[in-house]
Amino acid sequence: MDRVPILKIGDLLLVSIQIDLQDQTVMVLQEDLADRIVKTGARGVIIDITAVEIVDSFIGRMFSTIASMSRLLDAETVVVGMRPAVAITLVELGLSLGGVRTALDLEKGMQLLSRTAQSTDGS
Amino acid sequence: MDRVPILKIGDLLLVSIQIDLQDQTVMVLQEDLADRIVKTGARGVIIDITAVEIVDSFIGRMFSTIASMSRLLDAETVVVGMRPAVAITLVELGLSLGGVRTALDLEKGMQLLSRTAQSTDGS
Amino acid sequence: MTSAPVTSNDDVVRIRQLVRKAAIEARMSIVDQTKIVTAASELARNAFVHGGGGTATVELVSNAVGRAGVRLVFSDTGPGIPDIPLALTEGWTSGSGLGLGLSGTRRLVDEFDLATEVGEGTTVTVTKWAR
Amino acid sequence: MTSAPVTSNDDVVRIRQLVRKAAIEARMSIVDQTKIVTAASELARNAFVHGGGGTATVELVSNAVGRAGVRLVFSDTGPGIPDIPLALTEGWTSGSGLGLGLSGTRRLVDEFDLATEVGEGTTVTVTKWAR
Ligand SMILES: Nc1ncnc2c1ncn2[C@@H]1O[C@H](COP(=O)(O)OP(=O)(O)O)[C@@H](O)[C@H]1O
Ligand SMILES: Nc1ncnc2c1ncn2[C@@H]1O[C@H](COP(=O)(O)OP(=O)(O)O)[C@@H](O)[C@H]1O
Repeated sequence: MDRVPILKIGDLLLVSIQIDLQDQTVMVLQEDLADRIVKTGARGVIIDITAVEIVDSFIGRMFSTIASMSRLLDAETVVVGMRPAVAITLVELGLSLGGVRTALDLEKGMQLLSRTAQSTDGS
Repeated sequence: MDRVPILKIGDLLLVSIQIDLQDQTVMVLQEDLADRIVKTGARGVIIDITAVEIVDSFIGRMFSTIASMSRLLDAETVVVGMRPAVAITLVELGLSLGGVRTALDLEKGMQLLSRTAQSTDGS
Repeated sequence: MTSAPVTSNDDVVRIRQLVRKAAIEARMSIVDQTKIVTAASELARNAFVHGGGGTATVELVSNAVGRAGVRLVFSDTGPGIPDIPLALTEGWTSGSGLGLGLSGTRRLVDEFDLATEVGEGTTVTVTKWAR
Repeated sequence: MTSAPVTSNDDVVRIRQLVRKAAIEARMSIVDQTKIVTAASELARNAFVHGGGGTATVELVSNAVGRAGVRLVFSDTGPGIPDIPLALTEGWTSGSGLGLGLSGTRRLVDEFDLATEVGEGTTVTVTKWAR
């Protein structure tokens, strides 16, 4: 089984999914990420799915789970780079990913998280 | 098959439906729109149905699909210009268009979207 | 009385236009025109998608007291509907629709009749009266 | 026609790749490719998780008017599905899934057929046509 690497950039964690995800990989990624948020005190998680060709209900649920879990650990999650065909397919599948924030690309995702961090810091 | 044009105005996309929509046109419009949101980084989509004389369940579902899909791509959708007779008919048909924002006309729709953009910008 | 084939998505659009014309001739209000045209759109799509294609007839009618109306008949020789109450249930679909076509149409018209035989086909007849 | 086992999570990934290849050969649009691969992923997982493993076949087909398409068959000899309408209900799961696999897949394809017998197994056949 492949493992998805988690990169630390400042106080953000970046997960860039470059492989065809199997269910076990998804489960392990969620656990790894929870560990890393706690260990690093990261304030944000960016999941980059630019390279992801399909999101089925199992993978889609991962985004919601990661978003909820990181919120509990005081970090915000944003999913970036969703392909247009993936977005349409998710909607037809019936998965709306409520509670998951999205941005068009990595840059916009980082902006979103830094704004959120500022406003919750009250600074 | 006719194709519905998509206009870019600032960071908004405007879809003005001027033809009697057939099902294929609807499917293609959804896909075109997803592509354009990603290509342009648009933050909002306005669907102008001032000229639309009937909305049946297939067309009504398009509004919901576009709204959900654009949310996944980080854009807000608003449907403007619904005729009173269309609104009444939709309700009797059993279609409530939950999750679809509406405004009376183009101007009000643009105001609605610019307010939303500001508040998510935190500015 | 006008008849038209329902064998493509294009035909669905054409039938909406025929029904609009009839509804105007029957002097229906804008709301009633919208309702009968919307009903026609649902039933035409059903005849095409579920019934594998068929024909539509659009007829101007008048009742005993001279009230004008529009009667629509959609006939196909498709698979028929095995469970009518189920098909009329709001939200139920055997395919990928919203399951609002039959239940919704019924609310949009004044008279609604569904005749179907498994393996033979389906005929839906609806009438709406001008007020 | 290609057949492949569905007896592990890895197989699910492999089947997605097989289906992608077939969808490209059928000259489907990117959106349609994405839809059929997503459907395959859901059905393969079901055959593995609920059906205890089975086989998948991926076939290029063409219809009467020469339109190309992809047909997928997922067969398992698992417990079968006692209540089909329930299993097809959006959001219903007997396990810990989201209950979107069957209902969602149905919307993603053009033809959907579910044959199942309690104690015998389940076969799901879906077809999607290139436009
Ligand atoms: N003309 C028809 N021939 C066969 N089956 C039909 C026909 N019209 C409707 N049905 C059946 O009734 C169901 C409900 O129809 P409807 O309420 O129009 O919803 P939808 O078309 O969205 O499925 C359909 O899914 C189909 O199984
Ligand atoms: N191949 C199968 N064998 C037995 N039961 C199945 C099979 N596929 C689906 N089911 C049943 O149908 C239910 C709904 O399936 P689905 O919509 O894919 O959702 P999920 O897999 O998330 O539960 C499953 O929970 C299971 O009970």
